[in-house]
Amino acid sequence: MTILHTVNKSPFEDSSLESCLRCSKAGSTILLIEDGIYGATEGTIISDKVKAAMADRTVCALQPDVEARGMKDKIIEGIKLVDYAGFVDLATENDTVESWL
Amino acid sequence: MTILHTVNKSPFEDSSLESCLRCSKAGSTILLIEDGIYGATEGTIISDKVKAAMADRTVCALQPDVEARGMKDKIIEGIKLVDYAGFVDLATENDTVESWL
Amino acid sequence: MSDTTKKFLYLNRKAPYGTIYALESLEVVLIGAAFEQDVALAFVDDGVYQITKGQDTAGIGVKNFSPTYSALGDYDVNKIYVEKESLEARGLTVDDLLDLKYEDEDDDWAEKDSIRVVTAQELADIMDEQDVILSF
Amino acid sequence: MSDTTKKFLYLNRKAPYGTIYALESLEVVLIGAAFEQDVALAFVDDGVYQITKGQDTAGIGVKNFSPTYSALGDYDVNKIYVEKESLEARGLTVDDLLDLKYEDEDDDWAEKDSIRVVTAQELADIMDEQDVILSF
Amino acid sequence: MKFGILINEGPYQHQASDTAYNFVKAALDKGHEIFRIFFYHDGVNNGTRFTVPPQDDRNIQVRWSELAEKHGLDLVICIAAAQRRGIMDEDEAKRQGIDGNNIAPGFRISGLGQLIEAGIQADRLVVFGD
Amino acid sequence: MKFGILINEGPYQHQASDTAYNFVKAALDKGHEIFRIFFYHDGVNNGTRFTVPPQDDRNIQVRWSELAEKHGLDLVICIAAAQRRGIMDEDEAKRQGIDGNNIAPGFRISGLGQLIEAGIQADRLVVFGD
Repeated sequence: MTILHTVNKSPFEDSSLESCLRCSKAGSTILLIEDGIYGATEGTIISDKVKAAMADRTVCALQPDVEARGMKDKIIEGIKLVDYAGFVDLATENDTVESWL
Repeated sequence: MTILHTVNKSPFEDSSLESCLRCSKAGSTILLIEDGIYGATEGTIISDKVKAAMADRTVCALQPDVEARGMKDKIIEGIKLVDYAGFVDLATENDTVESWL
Repeated sequence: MSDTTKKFLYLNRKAPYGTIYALESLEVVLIGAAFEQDVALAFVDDGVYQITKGQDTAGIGVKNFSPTYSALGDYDVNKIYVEKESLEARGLTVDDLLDLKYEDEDDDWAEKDSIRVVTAQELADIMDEQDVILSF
Repeated sequence: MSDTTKKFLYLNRKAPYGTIYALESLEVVLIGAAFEQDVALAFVDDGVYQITKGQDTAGIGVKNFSPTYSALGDYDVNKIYVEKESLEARGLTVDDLLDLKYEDEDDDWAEKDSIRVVTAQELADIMDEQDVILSF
Repeated sequence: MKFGILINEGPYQHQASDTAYNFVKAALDKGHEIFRIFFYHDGVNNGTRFTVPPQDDRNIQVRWSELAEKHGLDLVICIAAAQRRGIMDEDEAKRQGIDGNNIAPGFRISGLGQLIEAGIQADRLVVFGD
Repeated sequence: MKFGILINEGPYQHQASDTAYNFVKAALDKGHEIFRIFFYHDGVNNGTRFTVPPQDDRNIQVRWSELAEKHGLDLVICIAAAQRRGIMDEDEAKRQGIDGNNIAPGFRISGLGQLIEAGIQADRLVVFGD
């Protein structure tokens, strides 16, 4: 069984990304959406933590949310950008979707 | 001029207490209300930070919120508990009220 | 529906009273109990505050719903996972939590603890087995 | 009202689009500009993201309101404080922010920068001088 | 002393409206004046008379309406925020072509200028939100 | 594949309803089935027909109603959450003695069992909230 984890909060304001990283398994996929996409940006106080998680987890970010916030050129290398269709695909490819609200 | 700072978010989930501590001056008063009262409890990963702030700031907590959450016996020594009338007094005694939402 | 039994996990991560999520999540659990699914609750982050002892809401004028958690055992909701790391970060131990019990029908109705303290990675394994995760 | 001029500070701490606070705060600033008070804006924490360059909201179907910040100078709203620590924590510099300008009527209408990057403790001093702090 | 109050969240979902209510009651008990209570963002949802909370729970809307009547409070709902969220009085409904209204007794709909005015006129403005 | 959707926040205040809408549209475009969309907590506020957003903004309620009509979607508002927040249909208003209703076309009010059923019947349940 695999889980798609979604995180929709900024990691600078809210603990949900941290909790998701703590309570998720190697091999799982994390999709950053809404204000959660700030967690996918380079050079921040948490980007090293995100990069470390990428060693055994797949981290994606929702492209429309990235573009809305003007962060397109700041995304950490290796984070995959997906659109809403890609979000749907991730939800079908995994067995369960867990929202870290 | 003095400011009454209110913080209504749990320090474990949200950055507002930390931002309030960073952007407030020595001599100011911080009132923890609603879920913010968890920041007034003993033995947590942030209680040392709160105690350090108490060296030059006054930290209070709203007693009805403390009791609602069952935290009455866990409040850090030196934090003053006030009721809603006390909240009103703090708002009048200071020149401005700043809510860290 | 009788042929389908799914594993439902209710993931509770928010403190009570500051927001309504804890109360309305509990309302879902109570309704959901009638559907005879395989139900578990997880309390993570500030969610652990939902089941602390000694809540007294008279002063804020809001109903204290914490006694309802004690009734969950009667609804066959008896798998209540509490994340160890979340408790520790908040200076709490299992003694600070409500004493939640159930009677085990497979063991001569012996009274047992519903609460199981698990590490984050144990909880990750438990989440991995679920069919539906409802988060509030 | 003409005899009373107060110092108003709008404290913005939330990112745009995820919630409406940024947009509706800006609506207050625009209306408030007509009242001829002494107005300042502070961007702290995720509030700094409100004024980043290059926002393009076509994909989420929500209106991009960031161009409106550039009009604030015309409304005599030209004291825009951005907290240094918040920028740094997010890997941002002032070059990532919108180029907000105003024309200084006391200096032969010279064009000047509205944005002033200040430390948390400088901001604390600024907050201390305010009569009204509206936080969103 | 004269207080202005800003409430940014709707009833029940967040504690903001409850805390504001208890603060206002305490201020009135102490003889202070409440210049105005302004409802903004989801706070406008405090002013619908269509709510029917469970019988063992507080009725947040009725509580505000009763306090307003007793003390002559000025409860103002922001018009722009109300339009986004579906709070209507009779005039607004007519103007917008909406077939009904839901505003509660004691509340009135007006512009954001009323918030700025509260900031200017009151000695303290206190914000309750999320 | 069959999706169940849970929306926990009201329109405009949080992006949850927007993201859910874009997700649902993309799922339908891919030929997936939407078993049900359940509105809980402040999410019930998506279902009021009294909203009048600014003309240059999206109309979240109308968008849901139109998508529901086009694809035969089942939009269910939780009755308990709706009563706390003032979302009423004709029957509920009559039962509760409320002098009007504000439910939008294509939405229906029902119990929490409808959410559990969505969890059981759908292949995936996706939660959008704050």
